[in-house]
Amino acid sequence: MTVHEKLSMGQALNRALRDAMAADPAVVVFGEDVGPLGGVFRITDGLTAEFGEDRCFDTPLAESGIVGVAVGMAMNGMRPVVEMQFDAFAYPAFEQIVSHVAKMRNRTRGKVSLPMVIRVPYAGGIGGVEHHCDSSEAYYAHTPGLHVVAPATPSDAYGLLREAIASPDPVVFLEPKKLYWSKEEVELSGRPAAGIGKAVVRREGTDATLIAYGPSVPVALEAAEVADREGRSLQVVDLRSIVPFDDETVCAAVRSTGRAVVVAEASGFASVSSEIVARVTERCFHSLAAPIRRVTGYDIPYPPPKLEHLHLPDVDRVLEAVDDLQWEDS
Amino acid sequence: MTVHEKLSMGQALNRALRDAMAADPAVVVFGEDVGPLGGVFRITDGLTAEFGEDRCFDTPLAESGIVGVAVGMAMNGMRPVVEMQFDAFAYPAFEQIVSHVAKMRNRTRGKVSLPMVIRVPYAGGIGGVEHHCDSSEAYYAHTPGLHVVAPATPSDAYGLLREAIASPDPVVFLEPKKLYWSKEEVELSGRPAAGIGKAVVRREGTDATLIAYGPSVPVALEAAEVADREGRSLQVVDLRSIVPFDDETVCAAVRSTGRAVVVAEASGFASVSSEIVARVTERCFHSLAAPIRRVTGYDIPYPPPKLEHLHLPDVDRVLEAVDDLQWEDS
Amino acid sequence: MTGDAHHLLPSATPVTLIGVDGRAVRDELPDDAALLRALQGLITARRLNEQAYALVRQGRLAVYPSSHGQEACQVGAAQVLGDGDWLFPTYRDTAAIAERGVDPVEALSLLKGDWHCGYDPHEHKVAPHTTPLATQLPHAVGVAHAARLKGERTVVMALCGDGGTSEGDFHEALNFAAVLKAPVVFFLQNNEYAISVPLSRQTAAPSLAYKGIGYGIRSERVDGNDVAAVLAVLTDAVNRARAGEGPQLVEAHTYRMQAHTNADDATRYRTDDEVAAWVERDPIVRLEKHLRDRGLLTDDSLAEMRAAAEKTAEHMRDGINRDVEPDPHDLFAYVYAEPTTQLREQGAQA
Amino acid sequence: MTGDAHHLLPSATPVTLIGVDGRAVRDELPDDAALLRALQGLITARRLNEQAYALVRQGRLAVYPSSHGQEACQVGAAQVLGDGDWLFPTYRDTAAIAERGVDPVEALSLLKGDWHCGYDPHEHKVAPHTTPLATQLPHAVGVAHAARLKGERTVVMALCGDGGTSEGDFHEALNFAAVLKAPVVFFLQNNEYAISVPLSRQTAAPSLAYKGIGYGIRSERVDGNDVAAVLAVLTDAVNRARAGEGPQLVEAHTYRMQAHTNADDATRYRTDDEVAAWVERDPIVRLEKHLRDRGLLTDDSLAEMRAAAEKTAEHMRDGINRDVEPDPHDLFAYVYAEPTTQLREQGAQA
Ligand SMILES: Cc1ncc(C[n+]2csc(CCOP(=O)(O)OP(=O)(O)O)c2C)c(N)n1
Ligand SMILES: Cc1ncc(C[n+]2csc(CCOP(=O)(O)OP(=O)(O)O)c2C)c(N)n1
Ligand SMILES: [Mg+2]
Ligand SMILES: [Mg+2]
Repeated sequence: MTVHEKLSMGQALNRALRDAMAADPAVVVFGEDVGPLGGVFRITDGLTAEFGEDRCFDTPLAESGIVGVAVGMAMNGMRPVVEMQFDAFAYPAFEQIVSHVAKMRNRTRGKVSLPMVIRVPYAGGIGGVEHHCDSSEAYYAHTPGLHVVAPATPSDAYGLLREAIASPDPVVFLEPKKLYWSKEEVELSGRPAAGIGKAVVRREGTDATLIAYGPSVPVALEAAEVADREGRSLQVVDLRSIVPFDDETVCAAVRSTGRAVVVAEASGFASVSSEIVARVTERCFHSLAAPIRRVTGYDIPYPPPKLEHLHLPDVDRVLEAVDDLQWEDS
Repeated sequence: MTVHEKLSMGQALNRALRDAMAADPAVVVFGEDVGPLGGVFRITDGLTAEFGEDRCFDTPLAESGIVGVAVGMAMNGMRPVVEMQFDAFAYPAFEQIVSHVAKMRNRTRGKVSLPMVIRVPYAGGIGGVEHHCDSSEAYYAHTPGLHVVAPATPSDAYGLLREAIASPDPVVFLEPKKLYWSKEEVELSGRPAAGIGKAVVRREGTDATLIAYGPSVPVALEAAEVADREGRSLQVVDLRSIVPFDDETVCAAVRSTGRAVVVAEASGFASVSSEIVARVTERCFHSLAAPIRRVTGYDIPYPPPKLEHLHLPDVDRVLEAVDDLQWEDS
Repeated sequence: MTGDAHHLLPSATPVTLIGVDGRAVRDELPDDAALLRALQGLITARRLNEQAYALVRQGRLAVYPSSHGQEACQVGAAQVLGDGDWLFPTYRDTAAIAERGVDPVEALSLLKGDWHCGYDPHEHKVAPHTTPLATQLPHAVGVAHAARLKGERTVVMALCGDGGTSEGDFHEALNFAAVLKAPVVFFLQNNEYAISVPLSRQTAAPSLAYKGIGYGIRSERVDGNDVAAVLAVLTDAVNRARAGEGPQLVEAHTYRMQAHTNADDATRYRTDDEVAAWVERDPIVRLEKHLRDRGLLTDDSLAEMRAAAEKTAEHMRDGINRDVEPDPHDLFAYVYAEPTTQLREQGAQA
Repeated sequence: MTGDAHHLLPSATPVTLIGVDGRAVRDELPDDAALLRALQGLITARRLNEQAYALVRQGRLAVYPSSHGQEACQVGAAQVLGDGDWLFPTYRDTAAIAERGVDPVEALSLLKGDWHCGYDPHEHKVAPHTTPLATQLPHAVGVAHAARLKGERTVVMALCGDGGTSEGDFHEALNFAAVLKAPVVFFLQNNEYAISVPLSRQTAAPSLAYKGIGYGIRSERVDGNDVAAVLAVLTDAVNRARAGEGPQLVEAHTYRMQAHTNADDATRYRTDDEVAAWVERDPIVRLEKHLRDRGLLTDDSLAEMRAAAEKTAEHMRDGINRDVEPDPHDLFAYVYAEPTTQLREQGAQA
């Protein structure tokens, strides 16, 4: 039986946690302030009340400890879902993530798997102060052994989180915090179609392809909307999953238009957007009429709130990059 | 007065530390086992004996503490040079590096600068066990506010380290540990020509350009040597400095040949090599006869010693990639 | 080696000098001038907290983590320091930063959104207020150790919350300080909460001050709402650190009277009754009563103090309400000493 | 709350049951069978250390961090555990891993270079030996907490060196364990060195066991070269943990008799005299003497024990000298449960 409900992304994530906890007693949720408070973004709201303190609990304030304890629990039959309160506050857990979470299965030739999810409210656009707006996906995406996903819609948030929790592999689950309040009809029951590893074409278009993920998808869609009014047809691909990367969908899209712009909030240097440009160019070089452009955050620390609008990719910057794709008619 | 001496890279680094400490009493060296032992690679050999315990000292075993204390010392007039014992043992310091070392100057609009160097013996090729062979440059290169350099020769090791210590900005100094024992005549006195930010053409060539840095430079040079015997003329560019990146030298080189292969030990996904492909393609698209190829470590955790040869870029893999550059005559 | 270990342990109960009723509990009070200076500090700090809170409601500050109720710690931490000493504050310590001499308008730059740190840390020897918990503590040790190497008699006051003590950096900093004998006073404001998480879920220790002995650090506990006791205990700690006895740990037992920040909803995790019980322990009421009882405070002198505090509030309103458009070029100018070619290119586009 | 804090502190001196001269110092010795089993363990562990060392010299192992001199800790840590319990070892604890039942050849896979972890951690409930210091401790807490949630009576023995105690993860793990009341025994082998760094530069604490009280963890110190004492103290700790008293901390005072690994040169940082002073405290000599004095050990039974140990050594030689070419496909097969498309492509190239 399938239920539809209009939910914000935050609510969809909350529902995904609830449904996963109800379906499997091995699923436990913990982190800072995830208990009675329900998390600073309320993503874990009501879970302690519904499932009890053993299933959803507050921990001491120590991210390496949180991730390290999750590793141990996953080794012993549980499916921990831990919350890092904000992107930059996952950095204390970096050693645990890179040296253990990512490597335990490989280290033990598959004998020890770590079915765990590290949820990270990430990226900017909410006027947050320092350390609360980092786009940290490159650090994880560069680390073999992790799955890295970033939903752009409430439906994907629900579906991908259910899938991440069910996965035998550790998943870094990046939640674009500026989209927590975006709403949509969400299909809630039954196991959703596989999303991890699958990109999706969000909008058809013929002139150029915008490649985006997480917080940049709405920007890309809006740019396509504006471009449409200006007579240019832009296709929009939403990666959903950074690792594994869906070369097939992305390359097919780019080949169909011959031009592409990558849109991502993170600083561009040595980033996921670099990878997209590199791998698509490697694979589609002779289909490209112009080099792929990147619209990304600058190579600077995340700016203070009053300046973040300058840093974040916006419709204008995307359209300028599109204009730059060496159109014959210009 | 200029002195030349034949030194290994390890000795050149040791000399750079000694000369810098002699020249400036603000330079202090600390870390794990850097005192009486002289570091596990002996890079700090003799410094405690020569300069005393205040200038070169062993710390408790805690990398975040080491880097954090260095931040404070740099805030208070010193020029700390800290050693992370191996690449993967810098991860506990990740939060300090990303959230403070990289951001303090920007945070304070230039009021607080952090002239400090984080030395990291890095990368593989020495038959080391897990956690001792990581190519971690992407994590640092992606983080705005850090300079990231990797010498490939004893002379550059000396020159770049002197420059890094003299720099007003924090430098992550990556020492390719497999090259510690490589020898060369080194120019030891006078301040060496600026290397941070400057790539260098190590070998002239006309058919294609190999772009490499750190441990991959000798591999690229050897590949060029072999190719030469097979009638193909390969140019080799040594980046030396990953951040800042020398677009000018690299692009001029690639434009001169029209073809390029990037060689790097790190896993390829979302890496420095991705960035090189992306930025060179963006800038030199119409000079390229073929897409730029990458020869990198696979997207896997660093292998056990007996298998590392499969993972590391070698001459064969480089030459195969060169063969792949869509030559008209094939 | 371990025979004299117990001197590192704190008192079994927190040191109190002036009781809730305003009466001196012990004899060793700070002198009158110090107490009057402390009262002025408390009144100004409270006013600063209230003003900042009002500015949040008016939308002029994005967020404010208030030290309302913790003013005795804020004032004490700043007032025991000499000019050459350093203060390392957290995001909650704006009042301490201001008491140290930093313009509160500059100190609030972070929360106004203009720039990350609005003041020059070297000017008043106040580090930028730090958000990633406990990460400022190793910096404090580094500043102290550098001072020692340079032969300077600097003491560093490093602030940290109860929640912050759980982070690895807390541990590493205390250990480095002890091994290096760095002149740092680690001052823990145990306000019973880390956002919603109560102390009982943060630690199972008898109290946070019992952490010191594990590093060989002498530790003490103090009633954090008794500014006289805070001054006395911190002064002793600063003196010991300055005298070369190595780092010191002080835990103040206090309470966060308001929500974590205005964005927080404290009703989700604590009762009004719990909060009410702390009202009577208010640090200002207590000291006022004490000084009045001893005839050291009159309505007039109190009015003067309040007027001085009001000046600070007015200055805050003026400064925070003035819109200074931040300069976009600042985004690219300070990443490095010299902008890279790439940053110059990017700055030209932006 | 703090009245009874002192019961968390360790004894002022390490617990010893059998003195250096082989004589019982106290009455509460483990029973005879336990002591004989311990002696067999010690002899096998020593032989394992010697054999591994020889294999390094012969170039069959890349490196070996020996527990020579620390065998009482190795054996004690393994022998006090029940079948359902877990052991979390470091790179130095191969002897403990073997005593727990793991094939030493599989345990040495890491050091031979065949694969990172050569054994199935679930089979004997032994985690992979961990290199990044102290990072195994939060894992141990997680395993223990999961067991508790599942209603299992598992105890987890988590090993750590003196150097490892300085890492943030040590702190976070102990704190989590205490707050969660996780049944973990943190067993510190204080062997006086972290590579070249002596304990005095690692900590200024009266001793490492004094770290427990800061987490509310009951702590004890033991002579780490007295296997009887190690068994007794660890058994008590395991029993308390199993009974629901929460985590326990035990510090063993011992000594690393050899260099950090064969790659290290210990003459750079310590004197032969210092090492020599520890020879007489050898754990095997002491127990042998004790058992002989009590008539529990004869030349014959000792010979039998040595023969059993020699079997282990032989098995090690056979196993380590056999070259199993690692399978290149393994590089790509275990990164994820299902290799990604990209890994399949890469694996096809390699
Ligand atoms: C490393 C890190 N993790 C998480 C956070 C998010 N956070 C901000 S304040 C806070 C609670 C801190 O509690 P405490 O140390 O007691 O200080 P208080 O707010 O009570 O002054 C948390 C979890 C952070 N700032 N840094
Ligand atoms: C995080 C981390 N930093 C550094 C190292 C390098 N290293 C390996 S062993 C060692 C010393 C450890 O000393 P201790 O904990 O006392 O254990 P022991 O070797 O004496 O058994 C160091 C520094 C490491 N393995 N992990
Ligand atoms: Mg608090
Ligand atoms: Mg040791």
